[in-house]
Formats: sequence, structure tokens, C-alpha cells
Amino acid sequence: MSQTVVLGVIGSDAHVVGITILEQAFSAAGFDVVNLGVQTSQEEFAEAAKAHDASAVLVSSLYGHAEQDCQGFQGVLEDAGVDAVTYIGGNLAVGQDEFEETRRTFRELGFDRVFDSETDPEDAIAALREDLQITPTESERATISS
Amino acid sequence: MSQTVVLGVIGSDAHVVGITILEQAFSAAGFDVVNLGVQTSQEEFAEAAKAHDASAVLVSSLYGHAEQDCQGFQGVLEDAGVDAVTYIGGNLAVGQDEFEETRRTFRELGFDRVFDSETDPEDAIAALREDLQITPTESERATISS
Amino acid sequence: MIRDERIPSDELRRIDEEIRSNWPTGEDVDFEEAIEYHESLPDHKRFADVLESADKPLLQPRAGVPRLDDQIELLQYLHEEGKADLLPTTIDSYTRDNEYEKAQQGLDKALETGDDTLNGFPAVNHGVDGCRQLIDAVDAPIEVRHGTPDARLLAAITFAGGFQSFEGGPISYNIPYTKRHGLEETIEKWQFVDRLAGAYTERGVRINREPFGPLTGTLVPPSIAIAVMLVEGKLAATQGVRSITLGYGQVGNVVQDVAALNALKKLGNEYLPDEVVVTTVFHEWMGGFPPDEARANGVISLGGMTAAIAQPDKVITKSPQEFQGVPTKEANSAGLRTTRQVIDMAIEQKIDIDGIEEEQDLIERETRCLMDTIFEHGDGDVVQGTLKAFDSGALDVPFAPSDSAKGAVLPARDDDGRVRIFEWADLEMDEDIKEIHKARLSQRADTEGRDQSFRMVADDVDAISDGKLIGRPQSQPQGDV
Amino acid sequence: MIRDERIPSDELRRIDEEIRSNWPTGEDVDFEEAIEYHESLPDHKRFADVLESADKPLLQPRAGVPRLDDQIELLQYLHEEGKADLLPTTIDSYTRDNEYEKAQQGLDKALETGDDTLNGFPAVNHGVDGCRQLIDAVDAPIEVRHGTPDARLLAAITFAGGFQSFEGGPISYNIPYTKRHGLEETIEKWQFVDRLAGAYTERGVRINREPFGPLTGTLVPPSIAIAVMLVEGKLAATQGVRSITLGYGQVGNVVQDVAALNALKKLGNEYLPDEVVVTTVFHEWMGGFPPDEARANGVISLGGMTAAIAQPDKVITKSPQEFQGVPTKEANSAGLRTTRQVIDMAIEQKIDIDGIEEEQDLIERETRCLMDTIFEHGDGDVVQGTLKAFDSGALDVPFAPSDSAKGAVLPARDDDGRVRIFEWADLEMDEDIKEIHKARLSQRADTEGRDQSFRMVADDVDAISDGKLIGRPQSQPQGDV
Ligand code: B12
Ligand code: B12
Repeated sequence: MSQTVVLGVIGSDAHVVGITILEQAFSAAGFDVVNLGVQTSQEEFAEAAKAHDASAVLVSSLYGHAEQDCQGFQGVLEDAGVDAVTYIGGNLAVGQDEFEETRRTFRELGFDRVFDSETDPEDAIAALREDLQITPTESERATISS
Repeated sequence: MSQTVVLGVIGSDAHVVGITILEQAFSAAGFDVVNLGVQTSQEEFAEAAKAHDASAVLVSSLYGHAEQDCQGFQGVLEDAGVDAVTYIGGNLAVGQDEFEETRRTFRELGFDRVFDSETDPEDAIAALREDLQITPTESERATISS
Repeated sequence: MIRDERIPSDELRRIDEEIRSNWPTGEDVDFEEAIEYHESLPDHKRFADVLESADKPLLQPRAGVPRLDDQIELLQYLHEEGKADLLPTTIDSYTRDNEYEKAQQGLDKALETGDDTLNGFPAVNHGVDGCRQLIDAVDAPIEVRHGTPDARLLAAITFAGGFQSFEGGPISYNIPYTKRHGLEETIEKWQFVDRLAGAYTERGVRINREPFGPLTGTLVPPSIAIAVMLVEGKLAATQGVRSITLGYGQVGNVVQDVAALNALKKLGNEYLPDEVVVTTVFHEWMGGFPPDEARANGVISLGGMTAAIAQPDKVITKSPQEFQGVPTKEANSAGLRTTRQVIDMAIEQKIDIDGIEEEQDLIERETRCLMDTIFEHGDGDVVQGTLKAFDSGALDVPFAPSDSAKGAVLPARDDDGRVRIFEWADLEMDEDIKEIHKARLSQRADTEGRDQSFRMVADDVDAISDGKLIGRPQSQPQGDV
Repeated sequence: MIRDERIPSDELRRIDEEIRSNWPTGEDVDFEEAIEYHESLPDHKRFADVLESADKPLLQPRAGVPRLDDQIELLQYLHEEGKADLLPTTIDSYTRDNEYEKAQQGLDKALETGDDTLNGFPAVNHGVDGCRQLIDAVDAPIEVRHGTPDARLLAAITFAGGFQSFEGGPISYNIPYTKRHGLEETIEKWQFVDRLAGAYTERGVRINREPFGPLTGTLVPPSIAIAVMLVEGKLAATQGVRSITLGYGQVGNVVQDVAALNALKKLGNEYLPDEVVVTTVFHEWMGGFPPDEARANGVISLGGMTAAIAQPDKVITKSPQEFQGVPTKEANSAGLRTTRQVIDMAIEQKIDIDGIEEEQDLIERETRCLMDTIFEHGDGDVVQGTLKAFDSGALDVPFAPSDSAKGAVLPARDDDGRVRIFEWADLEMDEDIKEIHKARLSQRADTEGRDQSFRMVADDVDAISDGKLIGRPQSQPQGDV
């Protein structure tokens, strides 16, 4: 399995600092990172993931429109024939919501893991290493609290 | 009726700055102020009020023990034959209590008016002028919100 | 070829009509009638006058919600409970992308379900009437704040709607905010916005324009920010704007921040035409905040302290909930009042800190290098110069998402916490200035016993949210404390 | 006649036995066994060592609740969530009055009903064992903070109970805290407290002693506070104390506060014997707070900023709920974290403000005048000198409730917000210094267009809680803003 991860900020969101840090951290950890930058559409994610045979798609969103921007995303990936682990992270809700609620929303949208904006890149790397080497059962997955 | 007011900080409380300001404000407003200072006992209040034939007794408390310190105070005043308007003001409860609750407590202890620590001395002076010149009915009194 | 030239009246009219047909509410704009409406506004709602005549820094928060009644309530609250002197109306992201249809859906959803999924006030959808209801209901001047690359329709509607201040500019609302728009395109579009503001100005309605100084908000070296402000100020002046507020975002080092604000004011007056009234705005820390309201209050207060010393004309406040998401109105007010308390306690004190002149001098020299290269790139034309300088990388902004900037320049803090340039890429700068930065950064590297690297930049990006100013390595000595 | 002389060992033993019979828990004190207990404590619970070896200002809140388990939980919370470096145990008011019976009733009521009517931790009633449970359970050094004129039994029990730091002193816990105790009496009683701390010190258990610097907390001129600190420091040193932390309460003018902390440190080292390790503590604003948590955070942050510049060894933090009443543990932690953020962001910055040396020089000269008059009043003996100087008014504290001080001296802020003396009464001071104060205050009076009067003092007392530093008249010009 290739160790390529596709990274980008979805929708109209232009917050670039977080993915700049993530790109650097995942590269340093040995992954091949394809950084699509900010304001990336669902289709652009799918195309890039397909083209690079990515094992993971990392979606970032900071500006509070993540939920709308991700509607139907899993379908777009499937249609493109992408078979990759999908993570989303950042500041995922407008306002001062409880994160557990937010996590549920994005799990239901099909993301394998959901990270808040306090996430240390190292935690995401550890999680991805685990997800790519062994296929964790639902119970194991739960113990990493993501 | 004399215009003498007796002023002091009750109990073991040593917060003197508030009554220093009050003394000055009531004097400037034309009252004769007998300032008993800090750490004044119930008996000292009663004696002074009697001796000066005071029309008002102004009790201050900042340190959070006002409720204990004022138990039985009205009885002590009565026993000494004091017939005066009684006010209490300052920081009357330990911790972050609701003031309305505190006001009720001290009204039940027999104080005619209860002031919080945001009170401007001018408001207390206005209230006292009213209480001493006309005997307000319960409804009028309520409009001054004290 | 687009140049720094005033748009002729007929051209102004042509574009105006064109863009107003982009969305139904555009039809309601009538310039003459709008002038009358502005003339009917009381003095204390005239943004430029209130700002320019203030005798201490005025405070303004950020705030925008989708529904009109909610926005009215929010602004009234911020005015009364937060004691904001100036008010904002922050526009939602769909409007910023000119996706008025999506904004409408969001607004409709908000109206039906009460669920606010839009992150701001869709002013275009609310139209002239909606805007005026807001202006009428709130007893202070209100500015439009957004981040829109093509803000022409937004400007046409909000100016007619009674707003007298409009944030942004062709660079500052492009480079940090989008990768989809070319710089030439946004300059052209903002020339229209400025020209429209100029048309109101000519008629006695002085629309205040405020280029967005913080840019990417993240360790932007002062001279880069100031150069962008001067360019945008000049472009606006050319189109007839006469009230311009130049901005700057706190970097957190008090000496550098005060020096930068001084330099901004001085160079603003120098580079902009005499007929322009130049004011300055200081943005409290625009980078990543601590995930803790108590610590966030410390960050906000340091901004207040800096403002008390530098005395800009306006301060844009942050809320203690900045990290988490759009703040509640209570938190937003709290940020205002914390800032007010610090400023009012410190402003009457004489606080002259050593080294401010020296730092200011450095910032001015750097800014002049950048301005010179812009003029040279454009053979004297600022528009062409800006385009070419960004293109060559002679002008650049760190962490720029836009394709119009190289985004190759990288900042890092020196041992004192001042923002220096670690990776110059193609940024134009005199050699001796580069040497100064280099020396300061190598001093820091020595203190920390590590090489200068992207790791240092990344540590600095996180430092304030982690509770420090400088991103020191965890296990290393802490400098001269 | 009581003098500044070391209490002989047999006398120490006699008093010790006498006071321990004042309340049943006194019986459990065994000095030798207590030494062993202290020796068993880990390094990070040794108060003096932790404080003296710190490389940046350590933070300490105020906190005390009646029940032991609550107090443990509270301190653990402040340590973990507030990141307090040093912890307090604030004693209730009945214990301060030596009314152990009433304290017991309060404690019993708290245990039965869960209703905390005591405003602190009744350490005497909890006894040696209760204290040690607290020391054992909490992973940081803990100080006893109180306000007790006669703290002998409290000291005997808390020292044996494992506390290694003890606030207060004969002047600082008399003049601001009580009118019932004569100064001669409290000096005698504190000589015992210090002598007991000295006895532990001799055996290698260095009990840290901290005179209470803020005094009445309300516009205390720095030199008066510093003189009292020097006297109490000397008295403690005579009795064998070797770790002394001199205190100072923020007045809110940054230059004056930094100057005062510098002077405190310098004069402390000069006036106290060489064998004493002198450290300093800065108290965030001790006067009336704003009735608004957001504004209170601004006051707290200004204290943090001052601490970052002056770098005292310790900072006593306030909470945003200071105005209202005893703070919740969350608010108390918030005050700590806000302070920490400001200090950590500012401390690595070089912030040298003009005029600090000059102000420091003035403070030092004033303090020397006061110290000289004390020595003269006592023919070289500090105890007699202090008694006589307070008696004559040559030494005085503004707003002092105690009958032992005239409380006739009155402070007011100058046009820059520095605390000056408006009414000297009999305070001893060189004429040229008085002239300086006079000139500064008349400058302010001019700015405000009013005469100097008690009204000005009253306005200054309220100013910070009203959101300003200087109590300007409402309708007058606002100075040079
Ligand atoms: C800097 C900033 C800006 C800059 C951005 C410059 C740029 N181009 O990058 C500017 C000023 C331009 C800006 C604009 C806007 N912003 Co902004 N911005 C911020 C701010 C202050 C810091 C963001 C940042 O850079 N953090 C530092 C980086 C290192 O951290 P990070 O982005 O959180 O990323 C880390 C983690 O989140 C995580 N992570 C992120 N993504 C992912 C993905 C995966 C898979 C994983 C595992 C982890 C992960 O790892 C990253 C690295 O450590 C935040 C508030 C905050 N956090 O303090 C607001 C914030 C994100 N912005 C906000 C908003 C609303 C906007 C605007 C819409 C409105 C406006 N005020 O103008 C516009 C949006 C424009 C647009 N089209 O996107 C809101 C979002 C509200 C919400 N979600 O509810 C915030 C929270 C501020 C607020 N409280 O209102 N912003
Ligand atoms: C200064 C101060 C001190 C100084 C007092 C110096 C002195 N001798 O005066 C010192 C440092 C010594 C001190 C000690 C203590 N303090 Co103290 N102190 C304060 C502080 C910061 C300001 C008080 C003040 O001077 N305000 C300025 C004056 C002008 O305002 P004022 O006192 O409120 O008075 C005005 C109004 O309240 C009103 N008013 C007052 N009384 C009356 C009466 C009437 C009839 C009317 C109409 C109006 C009225 O009018 C006054 C004039 O405008 C307050 C917190 C705050 N408010 O910010 C805590 C505070 C009052 N103290 C408190 C405590 C607990 C103590 C101590 C017990 C504990 C300790 N930490 O050491 C000791 C008590 C010692 C003792 N035996 O009394 C608590 C009380 C808690 C509660 N009520 O729940 C407070 C609220 C702090 C806190 N948040 O914990 N304190």
C-alpha cells in the first residue's frame, strides 16, 4: 500500500497555516504528501486521491462551514473509485459547540476520524500509522479517542 | 428629630475604606456623623446610637461574616431603647451569591434597607433623606430598589 | 493594461449597472437617493468624522450573524454592554465568494429553523432596505468587514444601505483570503469599490476605507504589512477616497508593535496625498489563540497595553473565545471591556520604552526598500509595480494561500520575540538589513542551541496558543529569564 | 521595655507551652517530631528553596475554605488547573481573632450542613494532623496566609503541621487588619512567631517569612510600604529567620510599580543582614476592583505586565471575581492563567521604560527618610523606634483602621497616575521631597481645574473600579490623551 496522503482545505476556506504545519509534519514522518492547498473542492480531493493512489485523504476546515462543504463527499470519493482512510480536522462548527456533537456529525458524514483544533500533528500521525498498518476493529479504534 | 447618623463596621471586620468614604459623603450632605470605625460590636452601635440620639444606624460589612455578626442586632438596639432607621451595606455574603437572596436575609434580620457594594453613597443619602422626612409606605419604599 | 488611474465617470456608471444586475437586490440602489439617506444620518453615525475626531483609541469588535433582527440585537448589545465605540458587520463566507444563491439558502434556513449555518451577515441578500434598518436601529457608526475579493456588489448595496466604512483592499482581501482570484483582477475590482466610495466622498459623504492590515495574521513582518497598506491607501486615494484607515496586526512584541504603528502613521502621511485624512487601526493578535479563555484574556490585554502606548485611532478587539469559534455576544463584549480597562488604566501614563525609535527606523527603511522596488517594477505606476513585484517575489507575504503571491518568505521570532525574516526567498531588501535580521536570528538559535529551520517557524506559529511568545524548544534553556 | 532582641531559648519554650494550652490541638505540637516531619518532605515542597531557586516569577493565588477535604481539592485544582507554582492556605477571620470556639462552630456547621459560613481554613482547629494531611495531599509548597495580630498558636500548629511559609508581621498584620491590638503587643507576639521560625531554621528547616506588603491595599505610597517591610524584615532576622520575602502591592502605574519593586529588592538587601536570603513578592492590585469580570481581567493583566518587567520572585494573583466575594476555584485559576500568559509573553522582551531610575531614586530617598526617623525615634532600636514613630505620626499608613497609627496621611495620584502624598500630617520627610509631591499634585489639580481636596482622594479610591487609573472629575478634561 502506498504511503501517500492527500491534504487540503475544503470549500471556500482559505486558512492555510494549519495545513502548512501538517504538510511539514507528515513529510517529516515519512509520508508522501500531496498538498492541494486551500479552497479545494470535493472533486479536486477525489481526483488527486485517485491520481496518486492515496492511502489517506486529510481534510482541513477552519472557517465554520465544514458541514455544508462535506455533504456527499464520501459519495464523490466512491464514485471516483477512491479507497482511502478519510480524516477531517480543524475548527468544524460555527460558534461554541460541544466537540463530541461535532465529532458525531462528521462520523456520520463518513469520516474515519475527526480531530479538533487542539490536535497535535503527532497524534494524527500516530493514528494514521495505526490505521494503515492494521485494520483496527471498531473497539480498538475507540480507544484512541478520535 | 436629630440628623445624627451612627456609622461603623460590624464584627471583626477591619475594612475601613468604605466607611471613610461614607463618613465624608454623609458629612458633606449635612448629617452629623458619628463614625465608630471598624470592628464595632453590636453593643457599641447601640450605646452610641442611644448616646447621640441617632436617627439612623449605618452598618457596614465587607468581609463576608455579616450574617453571623448581625444575629440579634435589632434586639440589642431595642433593649438599649434605640429608635432609628437601620441600614446595612457592603459585601454581605461569602462567595458569589445572588444579591436578592442576600437582601432578603438582611431584611429578615430587621434592617430597613440593604445596599450592595456597588452602591453610590449619593443613593444611600437620598434614601436616608426620604426615610427621615416622610415615613414612606412599603410601596413607595420599594420604588427606590434597596 | 490596468494602471493606477481614476476610473472615468461613464465607466463607473457602466460597471455599476452591470454589477447591480448580478442579484435582484442590486436594483434597489439609487445613488442620489442614497446620498440623501446619508445626509439624513445624525453626526454620531458618520464613521469618518467620529473616528477622526476621537481623542483616544476607539474600540471595535468583529461580529456578524445571518438574520437582520439578530444582527440588530447583537450590535446593540455590543454597543451597550461592550461599550464598543464603533460597530462592525461581518459578512458571511458565501457572500465573500459572490455565491449569493448559497447565502440565500443559508439565510432562509436561518429564518426557518433558527439554525445559523452562515458565518456572517449576507448584506447583499438583505439589500439596501435591510442594511438601512440596521443603520437606523443601532446608535453608532457601523463598518462592513468581510474578506471579499470581488466586493463590488457588496459595496454598492452597503454604501447605499448607509454604511460609511468598508474594510479590505485588492491585496489584503486577496492574498490572505483566496487562491482563486488573480491580483490583477482584484485590483481592478477594488478600483471600482474605491471609485464608488470616492463618488460618495465627492458629494460630501466621506466613506471611510480600511485596508486589512493583518494580512495572514501569522507572524507578518511589519514592513511587509505596511508596504501593502501604503499601496492600498494610494490606490484608494487615486479613486477619490479621502478617509483612509491603515491597519496593523499585533505581533506581540511591545517595542516592535509600537514602532510599527508609529511607522505606519508616519509613512501613511508621507506616501498618501495631503488631501487624505490618514488614521490607523491596531488589530489585537490575529494568529492562533490559546484554547483557554483565561489565557486568551492575557493575550487581549497585552494588545490593550500596546494600544495604550502607541495610541492608534482604533483598536479591533478579540474575544476570549477566539480559539473556539465565533464568540457569543457576552464573550465579544468581555473582550471589549477587558481592552477598555487596560487602555484606560495605562493611557494617561507616560510609558516611553527604549529602542522604539531604533526599531521604527528599521521598519521604515525596510518599508522604503519594498516601496522602492514596487515603484521600480512598475516604472512609477503602483498598480503595475505591485503586480510585477508580487510576481517576481520582490514583494511577498508569509503563509499566503493565494497563487498571486509566492508565499515563500518565512518569518521567525528573534531572541526578544520580534518578528524577523528567516527565509527571504526573493523579497527585495538591502543587504545590510538582511544582515541585521540574520544576526538577530542566529542569536536566538544560539540561545536555543539549535539550527534555524522550519521547525522554529512552526514552533513560533504555535507559541502564543501554547502560552509563550517565542517558540522555544521544549527541553532547551529559556533565554535570559 | 520591649526591644529588637532575640528571645532567649527558655523564654521561647515558656511562651510556646503557654500558648499551646489555649486550644486543645496545641497539645499535639512536638518540635522534635515536627523537624522529622519536615525533613521527610520532598524537595519540591520546601517553600524557601523552591522560591529562591526559581528563574521566573512564581505565581500564587489566595484560597481557603473551612473543610479539610475541600481545601485539599481546592489546592489541587489551583495547582493542576490554575498552574499555581506556590499554594496558599488562607485562614478564616475568627481564627485571626483567636476566637477558636467560634471557628469551631463554623467548621462544625460546615461539616454538618455543607454550608461554608467561615471565610477561610481554621488551621488551629484542624490541628497538626489536619495540616499534615493537607501538606501530604498537595504537590507544591504551601504558605499560611491570614491577617492575625496574635498568630502565635497558629504558627506553632502550622509549622508543626508542615507549612514552611508564613505571611504577616507585627505592623502589616496589625495596622491594616485591626483596631483592637496595640502595636507593642503585636510586636511582642510576632517576635515569638519569628523566633519559632528561627528555631526551625536553626535545625535546617528554613521557614520562609513574608511580611504583608500591601498594607491597607489602597493607594499606599511605595516608600511607606517599603519602610514597613524593612522593619519587619529586620525584626524577623533578629529572631533567626533566614528566608524573607518582602512584599509590595501594585498601585497601577507601571513606572512607579517597577521602581518600587527595584527599590524594595535593593533596600531589602541593604538593610537586612547578609545571612538572610531576601526575595520579593508583588501583589496584583489590592484595592477596590471593578464589578465586572472582564474589566477585572484587565486589572489583573496590567499586574502581570508589571511583573514581567520588574520580575519579582513571586506574584500573588487576583481573580476576576475579586469585587464580588470569595472566588470560585475556576475564577481563581483563571486569574492565575491570565497572569501567566501575560508574564510568559512579555518576560523575554526587553522592556526598559524611561524614568524608572528616577522614580526609584525618589522612592529610595523617601524610604531612607522614614528609616532614619525610625532609628532616631528608637535611639538605634528598631522596635522602640517603630513604636515611637507611629505614635508621633512620623511613620503612618493611609486608611489605617488601627488606633496604633494616626492614619492621617492621605495619598492621591498625580497627573501620570503615580501615588503621591497629598496630606502629610506628621509623616517625616525631607522638605525637598515634599516639594516634589506638591508640584506633581498641583500639576494634576491644574489639569483638572479643581483644588486638591479629599474629593480627589475619594475619586482615586474609586477610579480603578470605575475603569480608570486616575479619579478625574466627570465633566473635566481628561489630561493629555
Ligand atoms: C489566522 C486566522 C485567520 C487568517 C487566515 C490566514 C490564512 N490564509 O491562513 C485570516 C485573518 C485571513 C482569517 C480569515 C477568516 N477567518 Co479566521 N482565524 C484565524 C485564527 C486566528 C488562527 C488560525 C490559525 O492559523 N491557527 C494556527 C494553526 C497552526 O492551527 P489550526 O489552523 O487550528 O490547525 C491545526 C489544527 O486545527 C489541526 N488541524 C487542522 N486541520 C486539520 C485536519 C486534519 C485532518 C487534522 C488531523 C488536523 C487538523 O492541526 C493544525 C496544525 O497544528 C483562527 C482562530 C484561532 N484558532 O485562534 C480564526 C478562525 C479559524 N477564523 C474564523 C473565521 C470565521 C474567519 C473568517 C470566515 C471571517 C473573518 N473574520 O474574516 C475568514 C475566512 C476567510 C476564508 N475564506 O477562509 C473563525 C472560524 C469560526 C468557526 N469555525 O466557528 C475562527 C475560529 C476565529 C473565530 N473565533 O471566529 N482567519
Ligand atoms: C482593600 C481590601 C482589603 C484590605 C482592607 C484594608 C482596610 N483596613 O480597609 C485588606 C488587604 C487588609 C483586606 C483584608 C481582608 N479582606 Co478584603 N478586600 C479589600 C477589597 C479589595 C477592596 C475594599 C475596598 O476598600 N473597596 C473600596 C471602598 C470604597 O468600597 P467598599 O468597601 O465596597 O465600600 C463602598 C460600598 O460597599 C458601600 N458600602 C459599604 N458599607 C456600606 C454600608 C452602608 C449602610 C451603605 C449604604 C453603603 C455601604 O459604600 C462604600 C463607599 O462607596 C475588597 C474587594 C473589592 N471590593 O474589590 C476585598 C474583600 C472585601 N476582602 C475580603 C476578605 C475575605 C478579606 C479578609 C477576610 C481575608 C484576607 N484575604 O485577608 C481580610 C479581612 C480582614 C478583616 N479583619 O477585616 C473579601 C470579602 C469576601 C466576601 N464578602 O465574600 C473581598 C470581597 C475580596 C474577595 N473577593 O475575596 N481586604
